[in-house]
Amino acid sequence: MTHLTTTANTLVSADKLTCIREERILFDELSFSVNEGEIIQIEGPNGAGKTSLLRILAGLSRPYAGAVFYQGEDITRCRDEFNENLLYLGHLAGVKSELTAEENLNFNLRLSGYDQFNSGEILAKVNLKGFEEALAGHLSAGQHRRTALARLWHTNCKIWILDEPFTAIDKRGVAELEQLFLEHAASGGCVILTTHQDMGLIKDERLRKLKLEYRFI
Amino acid sequence: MWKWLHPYADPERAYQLSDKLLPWFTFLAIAFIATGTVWGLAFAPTDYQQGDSYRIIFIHVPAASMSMAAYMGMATAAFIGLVWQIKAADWTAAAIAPIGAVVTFIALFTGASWGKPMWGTWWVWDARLTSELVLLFLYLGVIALYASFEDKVLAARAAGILAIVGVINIPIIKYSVEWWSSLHQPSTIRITEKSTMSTDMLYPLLINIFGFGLMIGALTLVRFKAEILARNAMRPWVREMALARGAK
Amino acid sequence: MQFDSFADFINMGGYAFYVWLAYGVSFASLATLIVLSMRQQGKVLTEIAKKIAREERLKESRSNKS
Amino acid sequence: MKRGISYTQAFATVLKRDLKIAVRHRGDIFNPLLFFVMVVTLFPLGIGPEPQVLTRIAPGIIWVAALLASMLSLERLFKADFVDGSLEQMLLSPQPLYLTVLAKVLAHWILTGVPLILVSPLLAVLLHLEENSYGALMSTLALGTPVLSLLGAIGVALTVGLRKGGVLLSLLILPLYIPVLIFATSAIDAAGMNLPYDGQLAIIGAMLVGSLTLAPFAVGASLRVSTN
Repeated sequence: MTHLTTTANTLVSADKLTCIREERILFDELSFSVNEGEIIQIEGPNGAGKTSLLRILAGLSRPYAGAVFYQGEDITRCRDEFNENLLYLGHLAGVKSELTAEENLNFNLRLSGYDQFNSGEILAKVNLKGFEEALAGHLSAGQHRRTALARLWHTNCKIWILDEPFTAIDKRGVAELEQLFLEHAASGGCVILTTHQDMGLIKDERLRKLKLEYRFI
Repeated sequence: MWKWLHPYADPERAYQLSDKLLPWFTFLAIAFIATGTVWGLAFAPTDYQQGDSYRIIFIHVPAASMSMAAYMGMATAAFIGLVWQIKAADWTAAAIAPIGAVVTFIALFTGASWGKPMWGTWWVWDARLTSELVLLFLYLGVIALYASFEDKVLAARAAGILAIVGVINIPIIKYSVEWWSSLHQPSTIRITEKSTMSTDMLYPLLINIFGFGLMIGALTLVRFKAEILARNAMRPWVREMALARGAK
Repeated sequence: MQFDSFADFINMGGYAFYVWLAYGVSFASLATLIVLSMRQQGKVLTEIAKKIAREERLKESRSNKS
Repeated sequence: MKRGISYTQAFATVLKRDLKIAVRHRGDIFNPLLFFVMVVTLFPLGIGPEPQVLTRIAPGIIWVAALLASMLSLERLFKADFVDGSLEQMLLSPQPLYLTVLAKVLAHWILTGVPLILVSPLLAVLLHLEENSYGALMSTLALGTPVLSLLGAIGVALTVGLRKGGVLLSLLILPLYIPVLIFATSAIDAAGMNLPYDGQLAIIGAMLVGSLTLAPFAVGASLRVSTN
């Protein structure tokens, strides 16, 4: 842990992460740290291991070697504290078709520990006003996705790990999300994301990019 | 804790170490089993009650006792692999499972073919046979689970959890089966009376038990080596070996 | 020696079938296990060699394209 | 943005959600129950309708059918949540995984175990169960089916990520069900002969306590493997 350049405002750091899938090395000895206020985009072609890296950072997958540290401690040792400060949204939205948009949001927020919130207001922020009572299974793909993203508007987690957050979101929605990311970073949080779309508001100098190559061995 | 184990957790060294140990295990296992079996089959005295059919004991009891011991060994390895995340332990557990299953099968089969002359039927729901059957199911479950995962790192963790769950349940299953069998067929013929066994019968039995243990050790090493190679396909020393073999 | 003759030994006091069946099946299944276990290593190495060859071809086709 | 959810509230949240989803998806409750009834009715057709024979084997049939029905219904315990990503969110929530797992298993038991207990006297009538045995049947089912759900949850958690986990599941968990089966049927038999059966009940109770404390940990660890 000593060789990593961590400072007081480092939120997450990866230490010599190695990931092997189906006997293929996706990346090895990957080390980096993420500080407060940073927005990091993981880039790379399909199959380079972007999703795998995000899942390892979130503590869902275990790396073949190496570790992820949160405030200087291995996340497998301080899972509860880490989870309290982590908001992860994967490819799969985690939205139940059998529940309404509002019920989905309520459950997700309560699961994260929030007990006082106005779900109607939060849903209005993601343009789902009037759809509160609609079953998530009846919503369009974009609305479905926004039901999941609504959590971003009511959270005090500092670490956001988002896998393709803009999928199925229209231009206006993307701009709103970008604005939210900028505000989140400005208030001392960090965003780690992957996307294939170009971002309009978040300019390149504001963004730190991490490239993963497709490797054959 | 367990730091002294870590040098051997390095796959290449673990491979070389097992390579060195293997001839010893093989030699001793063959010597012990040959001695025990020949002694048991040809030289041990005939049992006054069961005649020569009792000679099945010289494989039945070693197989039965080692089937349980192998399960304990597998579960211990799995536990070490899960808790201290030592990959070599996971590979050991994966190596033991098929061996344990075969040994359990042998215990079952010899039990059945001993039961036929003694009880007049191939299968009796005797407590020992029944729990041996359940043990076989537990082994098969571990093997099937390990085979179902494509990612063998995950496979080892899943199978490890199952092995540990099984080890907690084995005493409960054993106890309940014994209780059940005593309920349904009070005082059947006991096939082994250890106390009345003459030393001429006991020695070959002990030798064979020991031999079976060594044989399981040797086989575990063989499978462990293959498992190391398969799981470290991306390492240069393994690739060299593979290329050297391919060149032949 | 417990038996008077070799034929006696084979006969096993009338239990020949059961005793030899038990021993036969046991050693046969052990032999199968041993053979399969010993072949495993060769198989693994062949697989790896094949994979390396495949990777070489992939690399070649990629360098040809660019 | 206060985070003031207590453990009890978190537990209740998961429990209520699972119940709500199941109520909107009624087939999940009725199919295993129907399976249970069907299997039991097949036995008299296969064995013959003699009341003495049926009386003798009734406890075993009902319990084996309950075991199979519980296993059949278990498949759904984590599958839907795994497929749509909710399971990941549960693993990443700051609530202890032990509680989440326990709430899900409890919801599952309420939906499949309780109906099974309620319908069992009816099947006992069909199979001419001894009159003295009804109490034992109900109480062994009440204590035993939660054990089945808890142990089964381990198997489901291990196989939820696999494409063909169904057949494998039975191989993994049926051996673990044996002790429950043995003590439950023997309690019912004992009750039929007017013998005390509290010993067997106590043992099943002990198994329930044991699996309540240990199984959720195994389930949690297995889920982390399956979502990897």
